[in-house]
Amino acid sequence: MTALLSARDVTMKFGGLTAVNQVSLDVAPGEIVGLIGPNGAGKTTFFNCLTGMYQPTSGEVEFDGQLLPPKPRRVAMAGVARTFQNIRLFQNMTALENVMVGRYARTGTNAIDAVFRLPRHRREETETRRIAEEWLDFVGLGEAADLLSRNMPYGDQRRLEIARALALEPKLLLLDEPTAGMNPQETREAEELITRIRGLGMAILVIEHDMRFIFSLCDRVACLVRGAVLIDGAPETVQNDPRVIEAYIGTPVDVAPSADGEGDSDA
Amino acid sequence: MNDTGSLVTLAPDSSGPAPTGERWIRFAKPARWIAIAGAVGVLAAPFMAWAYRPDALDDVSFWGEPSPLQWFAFALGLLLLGCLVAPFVIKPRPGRRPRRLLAFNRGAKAAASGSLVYFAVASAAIVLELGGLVALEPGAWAGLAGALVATVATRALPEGHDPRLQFLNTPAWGQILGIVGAVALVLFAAAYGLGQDGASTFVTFGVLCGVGVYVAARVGVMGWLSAAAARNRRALVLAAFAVAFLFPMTQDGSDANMSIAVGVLIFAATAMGLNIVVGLAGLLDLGYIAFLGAGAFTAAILSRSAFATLGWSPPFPVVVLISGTVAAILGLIIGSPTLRVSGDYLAIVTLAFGEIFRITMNNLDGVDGPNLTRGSNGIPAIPDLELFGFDFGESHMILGVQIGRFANYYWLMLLVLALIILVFTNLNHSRIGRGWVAIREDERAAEAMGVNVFGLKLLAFAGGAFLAGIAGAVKAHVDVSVTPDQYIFMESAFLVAGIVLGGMGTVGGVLIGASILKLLPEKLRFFEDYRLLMFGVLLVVMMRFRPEGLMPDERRQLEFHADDDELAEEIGENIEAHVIPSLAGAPEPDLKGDDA
Amino acid sequence: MDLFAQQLVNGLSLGALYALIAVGYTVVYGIVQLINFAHGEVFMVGAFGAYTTWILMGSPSHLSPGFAFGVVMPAMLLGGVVAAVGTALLMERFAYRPLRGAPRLAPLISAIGLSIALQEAVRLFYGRIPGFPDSRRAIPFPVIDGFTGRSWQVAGVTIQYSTAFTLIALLVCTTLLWWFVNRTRMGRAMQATSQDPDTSRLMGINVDRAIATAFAVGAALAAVAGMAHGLRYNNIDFQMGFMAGMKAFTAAVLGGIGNVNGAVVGGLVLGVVEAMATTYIPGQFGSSAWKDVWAFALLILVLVFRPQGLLGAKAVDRA
Amino acid sequence: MKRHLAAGVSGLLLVSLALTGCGQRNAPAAPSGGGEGKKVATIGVIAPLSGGLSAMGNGIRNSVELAVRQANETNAVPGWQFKFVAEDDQGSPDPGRNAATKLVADKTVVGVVGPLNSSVGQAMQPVFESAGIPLISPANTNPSLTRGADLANPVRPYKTYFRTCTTDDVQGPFAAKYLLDEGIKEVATIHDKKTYGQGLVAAFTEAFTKGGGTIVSAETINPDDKDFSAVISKVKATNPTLVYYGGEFPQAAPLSQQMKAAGLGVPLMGGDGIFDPNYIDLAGSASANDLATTVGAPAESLPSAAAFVTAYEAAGFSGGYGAYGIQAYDAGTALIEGLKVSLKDATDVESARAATVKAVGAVDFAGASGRVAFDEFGDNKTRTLTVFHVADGVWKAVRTEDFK
Repeated sequence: MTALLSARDVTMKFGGLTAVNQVSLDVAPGEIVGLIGPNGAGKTTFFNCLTGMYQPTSGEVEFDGQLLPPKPRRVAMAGVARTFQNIRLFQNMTALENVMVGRYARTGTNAIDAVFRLPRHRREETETRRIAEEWLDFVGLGEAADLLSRNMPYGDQRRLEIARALALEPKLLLLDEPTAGMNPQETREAEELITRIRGLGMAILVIEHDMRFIFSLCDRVACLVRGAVLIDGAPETVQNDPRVIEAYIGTPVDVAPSADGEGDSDA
Repeated sequence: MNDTGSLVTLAPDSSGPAPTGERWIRFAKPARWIAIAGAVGVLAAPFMAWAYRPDALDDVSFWGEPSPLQWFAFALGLLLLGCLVAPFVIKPRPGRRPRRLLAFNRGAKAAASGSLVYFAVASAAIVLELGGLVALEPGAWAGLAGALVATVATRALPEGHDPRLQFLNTPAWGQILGIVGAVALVLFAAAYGLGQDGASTFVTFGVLCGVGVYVAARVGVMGWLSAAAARNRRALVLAAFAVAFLFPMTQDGSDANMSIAVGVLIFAATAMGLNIVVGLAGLLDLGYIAFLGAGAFTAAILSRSAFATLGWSPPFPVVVLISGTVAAILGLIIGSPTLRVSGDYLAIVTLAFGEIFRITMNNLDGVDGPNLTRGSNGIPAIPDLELFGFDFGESHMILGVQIGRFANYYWLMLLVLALIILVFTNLNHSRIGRGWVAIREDERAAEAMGVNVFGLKLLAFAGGAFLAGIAGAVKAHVDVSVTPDQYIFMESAFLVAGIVLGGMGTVGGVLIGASILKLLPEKLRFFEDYRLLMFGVLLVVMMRFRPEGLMPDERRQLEFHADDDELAEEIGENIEAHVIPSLAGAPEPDLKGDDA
Repeated sequence: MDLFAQQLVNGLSLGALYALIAVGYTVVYGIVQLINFAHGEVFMVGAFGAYTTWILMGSPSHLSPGFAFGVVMPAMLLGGVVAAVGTALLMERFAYRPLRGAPRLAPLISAIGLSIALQEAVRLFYGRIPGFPDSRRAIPFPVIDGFTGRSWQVAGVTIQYSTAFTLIALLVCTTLLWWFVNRTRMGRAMQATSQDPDTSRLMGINVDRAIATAFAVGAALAAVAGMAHGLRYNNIDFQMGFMAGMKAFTAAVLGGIGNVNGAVVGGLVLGVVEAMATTYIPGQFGSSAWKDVWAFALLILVLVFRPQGLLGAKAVDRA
Repeated sequence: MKRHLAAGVSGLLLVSLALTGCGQRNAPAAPSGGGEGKKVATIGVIAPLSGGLSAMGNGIRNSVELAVRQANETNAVPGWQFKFVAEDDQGSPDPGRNAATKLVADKTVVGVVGPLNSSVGQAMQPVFESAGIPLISPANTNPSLTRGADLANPVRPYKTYFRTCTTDDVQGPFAAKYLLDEGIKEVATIHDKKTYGQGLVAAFTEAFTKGGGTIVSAETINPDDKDFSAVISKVKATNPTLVYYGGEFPQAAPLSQQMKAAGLGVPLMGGDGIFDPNYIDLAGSASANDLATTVGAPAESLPSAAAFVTAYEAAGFSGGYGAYGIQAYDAGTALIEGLKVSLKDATDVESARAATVKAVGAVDFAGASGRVAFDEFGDNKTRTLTVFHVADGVWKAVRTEDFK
């Protein structure tokens, strides 16, 4: 099986601090991979390296057989879409407009088309609107199309962000804590939504703290601790690995001295 | 801060009756009669002399023969009286719910206080011009007293219901007629106002216009008009351009106002180009005047002026394209740092670029550099344009009206402005416009969504610069001479201020801002020495209290009030309200509560 | 070689003036990420404050050196500092503080407005005070006997007293500033605020006061620069702040905005570059008419290729 | 208290009633003043009445108004009454052009004096040309305004434009001649790159080198500069015996002061742009022995100028007549002299405009600054110039001569 996404020895250093240390990770087409790890383990930094928001200090990322350049736009155009841990919607746009922005990379109207209202503009504009409405329906926000995104409830904003990412028609979707801050009801809905996205054949890489969510949903789970992959395997394996539990709960007091000095200094 | 002032919400707010009204409401009946008495005073005043000598205002020293300004006061009085008497005349048909189309009480209040302001300003003008209270004649006193009585008395009237005129199903021709009528009124006001030489007459007339708009808004006419305008955009645009096109016809062959009008149009066109950069792409450019200058210098160098340094003068359409292109190339150069630099830094880079442009134009004089611009002498004696046999320098008779040199250029500039507005709105309502909004909102998220951030920023710079370059090419011929000292930082600051004043990202706002900034100094010359001071203070005050401008773009307004959730709700509702009627075809009559 | 040395002295002297103003930009930017565009006007107000003090002292002239150096000049300096600091604090309180949460466009436009308004206010109203000279044109700065126009000759190089004054002032001011920022409670509060205002507030730091202090410190240095300007060029006018402010800002960016040492280095480098460009760029482009172009081109190049400045400072990626 | 107020208000009402003139609108307004039955011709002024140049602008305005008043008093053109109108150009082309169109639109305007700046003059020349109304500038010194682009083959671009001042190409050579006569052969030039300064230095350089002098160094400064040390060091290295400066006193004074402080102890010479008492104030003791050329003879030595000064002071204007007051007064007088011919038999102003332009071109009279007559380009034929130097803190005349 050839991997859709393949990160090789990705390392990210900020000054003296190594946030991501030689992480290698593969995602196969149609696979859901969970990325877990305690706070400050470097999960989001790793995401940022994948999507070109950071230029990794070393290592490379291959997607669909091509090396990904460290340019967020090129990554997006290659077919990788993402959501953000702290929702980054276009606050003062309506839900529909947000999703339409997601179509940007898939349309080609240029300034001349737009100024003179040439056929391409008209065609793409209608199409963009139609597709955006479809994705809104898909995530269950069809009724909220004309709401300003800043006025929407928190859970809806998360779903809107996913719809915006989906509008890009990605092959790989990166979700950064899609259920953070949600109540159990919303979490269940999100879970259901992600299952339906998988039904579309998209691969998903998801960061999450909700273990129930991860272990019920993912095909594979990788655990990141202090910037390095601790374990990468089937959910059951990871779930029962003592090191994972230790990483989350902490080392028993009597063994402590071995691991000190490398505290969670990054945030 | 919550009265948004946008077109759609100009209709009276839905807050209940004012507390004072509540307290005095039991005196409503007698108050109405007292107010009517006041209105009669206002109506009588125009037939009396206001001033002792003729030099104040437009000669208000006659008995029985009102001057135009006095007739306007009479009209205000009629409005006031009408609002007061209307409830006696208009009775709901038995068995039907009252239609409550107009809010007459609110209108009466507005008309009364408006009259008071009008008479106060007029009296103040007389007193200032003739020196002393003695100069006031009984007419002025009668008007003041009547308006004061009416103002006090109308306070006791209940606030009443919201006007519902805007939800009335008016036939399309009626709406268009309303728009045309309103636009024609604007034409008349503009022509009349510009015709006033005296600063006091101009100010008094300006106050009248303000009062008129205010009363119309309170009564509910404005709400109807803006709803009609929103539904008939094309008619509005056509009517506005027709009126702008007809404006020179009202000037009776005089070039005096046309010269000012051309200046306003050039300024507005440039500001509109800048609005693409600032208003749409959200990049502050403090050196924008350089693009106008680049266009003007290019056109001057390529003109048939004896001072032109290249000795090559292609036909004007070609020159326009070259001017635009030169400016656009400069725009690309100045825009290229946006790849690495953003925010305040970019603003400073553009400022530095503007200075570099000015100094360079000054230096390309054959001494400190190749002789291209003749340095500080600039390029004078640029001949008038000749397009398809039409000489812009000549006067022409059109429909019996003499159309002079500046009117010719006015029409040309009008076309340029129309082009720029077209580019502006079409870009705004397209994939590109959406990209710009996304960049403004969250640049990194936009990039992660595949928006070509750098490309769109460059497009804004180059496109805006291209349009400014075109405006500059015309300006060179209007001004006859092009010198570097016309393109200083202060001019860039004025352009930014024009946008900020009117409202970033909107067409109407920029037109209003440009008119205010260019017209007022011409008409209020006595004020001249304090112009810059006021300008600076205005910028500070605007940023403090209304950073989104007089006529803001809704989205922009939200950006400036990131923490104001109430405003967001309100505007959110408005946006939905726009969308629903346009989808449903007709407005819903009971969209708003019965007696909110 | 003499010419080179002379131009070096000229450049350092001019650069020291830029540096004194640039520190104000950098301190304020470091703490609130605001380009105080009106800082050039604070410098102008400082110079007028010093001049006003001189008038209020009864326009003393033909003084003994002891009295001039011991009483008149310190008093003028103090007057300038008071005026500049007062102006800066008012600005901060009424124009900038209310805009702290607003988009970054708002304070910048407000600053431009302030800059214009301050210039115009001085132009229109200063000269109307009875006994004050017409401020619509340049005002001659007081002549200090034994100082104005005096110079040393060192190995063929002319070093004016005013040059020495500017350089010494820069040295003293930056030393005091270093001490203030690193060794006092308020200085540490400022540092904390610049790192993270919200956390600082939670830790009990009076953030408003820390920010106001940054404005005041910058203004005090600008006032010293205003005094130095008056002594050096012997005249002051309402427009003197615009170009000086622009150049000083360039200097601050050159060194790395937010970094005090950077501002000093940037100022000196800019001054020297201007002086040398006038002398050593051959041909038409070497004329003094182009030196501002070179200065601004340097600014743009630095911003594009090394946004963190020569000495490096905070990340510039702030939208 | 209340009673007082009531009394006051009713008193005011009574007074205003008493003063009421029950006129009739549309009734022919009685002309105020003593001009019964006279036709009205308007003489305009366009000058910077506000902003940084307002002192000079108001001097021009007042001086022309004085000329108009005197013409009305002496009944200069029988049957005609002159009206005076002043417009502000803010020293900038755009408002200047608006002011020009405004005046031109007035059917009674017969001629205009102004403006101060050459760049403003350039912007309004075509407006007056197409209206056929004479424009006489008291202060535009740029030669190309009257002689076109190619000064070697002069062609007059606008036949309605005249000026009473001397152009830059006269002052420069005059200064060169003076210096050569004094035996000064090595001069450095500096100018501010503005039209005036650059023109002055260019004309000076040509005449000076032709006369055998050497320009040891030619430098420029920016008008906004404060620090001239780099330029001065550069100039100093070439050891000039004098620095010739093209520009105005706000830069010239600090330049002179910084020159002396930097050890370049040679005099600075300039044109009429530095001939101002403020120059000496600003430069202080450093200005001693600095030189300036001016157009015209010194006012105290010319009886006609002295008469103007007396009349100006008696007229009670606020503010002095400024650097160009005398030329403005002469411009106003030249216009009135022309009108004496053109309006004599005219029925209305509009039809007399063409004749006025012709008549103004032909005037020849003794003005405040000396003889005033225009050559075929519209320039003043008289070219009397004076050299001044600073001694004991004031400008003192050194030499006056007619320069050919």
